Amino acid sequence: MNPVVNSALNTTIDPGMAPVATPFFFYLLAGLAIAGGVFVITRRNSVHSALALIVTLLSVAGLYLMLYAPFVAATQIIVYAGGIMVLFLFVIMLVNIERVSKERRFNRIWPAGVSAACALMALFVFAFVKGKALFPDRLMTLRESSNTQEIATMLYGERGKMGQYTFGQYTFTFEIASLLLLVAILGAVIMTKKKM
Amino acid sequence: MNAPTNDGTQDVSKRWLSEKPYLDSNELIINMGPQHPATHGVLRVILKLDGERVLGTECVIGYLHRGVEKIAENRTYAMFNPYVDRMDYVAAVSNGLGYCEAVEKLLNVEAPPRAKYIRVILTELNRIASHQLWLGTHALDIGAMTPLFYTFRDREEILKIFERYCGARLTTHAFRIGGCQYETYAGFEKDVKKFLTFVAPKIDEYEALLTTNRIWMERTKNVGVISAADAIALGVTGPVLRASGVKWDLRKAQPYAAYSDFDFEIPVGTKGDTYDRYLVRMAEMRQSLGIIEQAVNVIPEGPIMAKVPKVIKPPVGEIYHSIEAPKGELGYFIVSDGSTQPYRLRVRPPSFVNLQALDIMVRGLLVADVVAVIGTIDIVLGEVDR
Amino acid sequence: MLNFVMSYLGSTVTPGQAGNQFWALIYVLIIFAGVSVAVVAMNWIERKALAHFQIRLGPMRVGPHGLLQPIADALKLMLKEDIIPAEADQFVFWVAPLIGLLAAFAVYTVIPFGPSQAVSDMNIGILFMLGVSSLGALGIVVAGWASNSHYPLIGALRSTAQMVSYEVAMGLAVVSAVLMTSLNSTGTGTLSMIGIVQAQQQQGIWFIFKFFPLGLLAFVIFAIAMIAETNRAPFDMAEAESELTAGYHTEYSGLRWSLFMLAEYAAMIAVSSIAVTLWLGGWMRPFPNLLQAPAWQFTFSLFPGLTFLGLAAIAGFGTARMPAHSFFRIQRIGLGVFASLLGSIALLLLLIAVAGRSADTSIAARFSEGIDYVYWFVLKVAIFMYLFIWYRATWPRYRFDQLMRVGWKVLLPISLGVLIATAIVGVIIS
Amino acid sequence: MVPITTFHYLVVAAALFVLGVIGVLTRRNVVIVLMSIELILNAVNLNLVAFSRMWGNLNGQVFSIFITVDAAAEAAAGLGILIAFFRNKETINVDEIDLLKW
Repeated sequence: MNPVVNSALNTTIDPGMAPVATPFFFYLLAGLAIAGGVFVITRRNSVHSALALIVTLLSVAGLYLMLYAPFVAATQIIVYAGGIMVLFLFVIMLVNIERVSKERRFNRIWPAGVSAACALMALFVFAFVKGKALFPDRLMTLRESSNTQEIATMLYGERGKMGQYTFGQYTFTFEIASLLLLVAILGAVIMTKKKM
Repeated sequence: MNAPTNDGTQDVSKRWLSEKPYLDSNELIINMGPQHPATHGVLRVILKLDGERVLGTECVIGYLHRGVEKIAENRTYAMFNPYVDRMDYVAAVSNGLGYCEAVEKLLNVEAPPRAKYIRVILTELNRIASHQLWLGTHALDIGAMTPLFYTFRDREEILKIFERYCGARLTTHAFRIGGCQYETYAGFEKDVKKFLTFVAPKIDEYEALLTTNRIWMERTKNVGVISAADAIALGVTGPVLRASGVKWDLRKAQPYAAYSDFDFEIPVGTKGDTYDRYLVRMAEMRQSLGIIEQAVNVIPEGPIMAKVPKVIKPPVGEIYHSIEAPKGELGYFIVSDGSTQPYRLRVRPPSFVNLQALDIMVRGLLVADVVAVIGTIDIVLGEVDR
Repeated sequence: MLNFVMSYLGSTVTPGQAGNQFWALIYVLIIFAGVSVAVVAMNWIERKALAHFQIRLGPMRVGPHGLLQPIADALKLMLKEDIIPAEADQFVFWVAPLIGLLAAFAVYTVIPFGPSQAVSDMNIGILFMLGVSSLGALGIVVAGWASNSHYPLIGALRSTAQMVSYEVAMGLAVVSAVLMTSLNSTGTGTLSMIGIVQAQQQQGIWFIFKFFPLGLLAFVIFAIAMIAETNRAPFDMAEAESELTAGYHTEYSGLRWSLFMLAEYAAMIAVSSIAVTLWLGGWMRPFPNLLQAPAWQFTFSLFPGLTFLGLAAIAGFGTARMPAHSFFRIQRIGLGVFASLLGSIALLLLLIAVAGRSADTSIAARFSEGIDYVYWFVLKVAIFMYLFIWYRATWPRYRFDQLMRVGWKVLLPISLGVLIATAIVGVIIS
Repeated sequence: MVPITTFHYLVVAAALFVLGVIGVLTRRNVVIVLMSIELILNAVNLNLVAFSRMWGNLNGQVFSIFITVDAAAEAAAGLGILIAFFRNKETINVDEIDLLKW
């Protein structure tokens, strides 16, 4: 399904008072997300890293709002921050053994891990530098407007499009996703059940 | 899955071993310590838990032991009378009745009919007061705050009558060996009648609040079940026994004081769970009202004190006399060696015996139910520890 | 700058939508001040009403009829020593109440007190509300963990499990209400809260009465889940005194503990205002479509003034009944001042209502219309608050496994059934 | 300040992705490893939404929701295994989990 370029995108929209995705907010949220990510990896106490992950999730949700994806942002808050993180905190508390926090955090071969990650980073940089030419310039700059509602409809057509997509074209994927969830629930229950 | 179906008496040594929990989950031994809002006094219950389920309990008592029985051995019979009120301080009047009747039996003296009627009226009033206090605290343990205030407001009326009659509200010391100490004050019958009309609708209020309350039923139905066989095996008496279906009430089985003159039924439960005990006690309150009503109209005239020598020296011998206290069968076993002081005085308190049933009732329940079951057995630690 | 401020005055759109940060900030301040006052009032009303349920008087000593009791409590909590348990997580211990507060107060940015009286009208209003209320569970888990002692941890795990399981039933009930909004001509429903109330106005029926049994059923499910969500009344397993001391906030004391209480009350108000918006037609006065005649319009606009007049009369009667003894002199003055304050508010409201009626386009008309919206909304929320207290007085407490059983085996299937039934009926009718 | 372009979002997503990979490779605590995987999936989501915004259609956003669903399922299953394992072996260190059947 080739991506149809939305012709309306090219018309300049009067930016109105203060566009939503001001650079200041973007850098703030991006910085929070990355800082949270770093804390998740480095913290000794797993509850601290869980809280850092929550900070990352909420700031990424903020980024989604800047990308005019309110539905995804709300799902992220509900499913990720509200659901999965509660699950993580539950398990951290149930598996609360003091010994873990005393032990070494990083395994002995951590230099190998870090070097692999650096190689990956180099790959990304290479891809970005080389690939920059592929994207037409006009697509890269994102039109901004103060009224999220107005630009969202401009971008994705009138309201309710989200529903048509999820249940229209992607019905099959939707069924598989529900099947996946069912399997996950069954697996989790069977593994954690104490007495049969 | 509640109480395990054991055959009659239980061999204590095998009790802990038989409970091999699946997959060595770390059992938790926690103390429901002496200072716990729901243990009605200083009772320590050691709970053996598997997660939330109770595997077994061990009651540690004695925090309130004052050695009342030893003190009795160097007190004269009349001097010991006030001690008796301090045992089950919630139902002090029936303690006094039990003790005085036991000594009268020893002296084979008969209290005059007027004294008997006054004794019956005061004991039944005390039964209602004791049940009201039980209902208030029991409901509070399960979470319902309001019944506590309703029951205490109505209990206040009874305590007023006691105060006018014998000067004390709780530890009344109202009876003497051989009869009653005080003649009934001028408006006694009027007060009691006024109380009867006052409290009857109030009991309906308690019932309205709790009996058909879905959450109350959910918290009490099939909780702390004890079968009739277990109850008899453990010697449990009183409302706990009657709720398991055994129709045994000393006021009917071995009538004492003037109970044979009145007709009243014995409320009996079927399943022996907390809800049945609740129903039995509520019905008992209504029966007590009936008894008082019959008694208050026909109090016979005449003396209130039998001819009893100034210094009581009962003949050598021993007797056992028991009455139906609000919690169960309260018995006095007195051995007299002819002197003015009893050689040995043994009290059979109902709460102490009923407490044994806690372990059977609570096996397999959750921690929240332990609180409800302690409430439903209605124990008073003063009586358990003596 | 000035025209930036004035330009918004005429518009009939929420400040968030109009992109006017200045007025959005003012709306936020007004709403948060209002909620704090409501929490203080709720504290007093809860203690007094609970007391009168239990045939006692409640606080009478601090101020006339205990009116200054909440302030005294707040002061006491501020002065109390703020104990942090030994080797507890300092940072996590400090963050936990804040997460709880964030979750409780963030919902208010979405709640519509009137067509244009809301901080911002997100087009994912309800979804945002569900998301933020699920954050509340995080605050409690972390609080239980940070207190570093056995019982608060169990209390925290229990209340979180309870909140998470009732959130599912709550979500489904909300979905069935949102489904009803899509039965208008265009066929596309809306998630925005203002849109939902306008849909109710358009369809001329509160959603609680729509497709008769279904709307009511969904409402009842939401009402039950709402109580469990805020750990109140029959579901207050966390603070079951008889077993686990005081649940997750045992180790907290002083101001930190009062933050939890503030969060709990704010969550109660938030959740009941969502119920009002979804099922009881938010800011709409009763029978907006039937009784259109200006005479009716006027009578309904008098209601706010009359209620305050009633309150003033009660307070006045209270002062009159106060015994003449010199000890009561200060209390009598205090109550008199309070009564006169209420009376003046009542007069002001009546004046605005009358002025509003005469000149239609004048500021007074818009102002009195605004007051009506907020009044009816707050009245409905107040009724819910009273229900919370009523439940606390009468119901005993559910045991934890019964509580989970009701959540999963009773509420969830019924809410699923209601959702499917609403969909089917909706398809058949439209 | 140069206006925000999709490129900025890609860089942020890449950074999160790398952090996740470091977390997975170096940390010994299984819970942290699972969290790093969540980080990686989040980075992927951010990329998808950024491109969906750039191309102006909803495919990216819809797909990111499916990824969130998958992340939830993965977290549930992963933590299930963790608890089952912890109950037997009393340890949650990645190095010591080297048996296929315990």
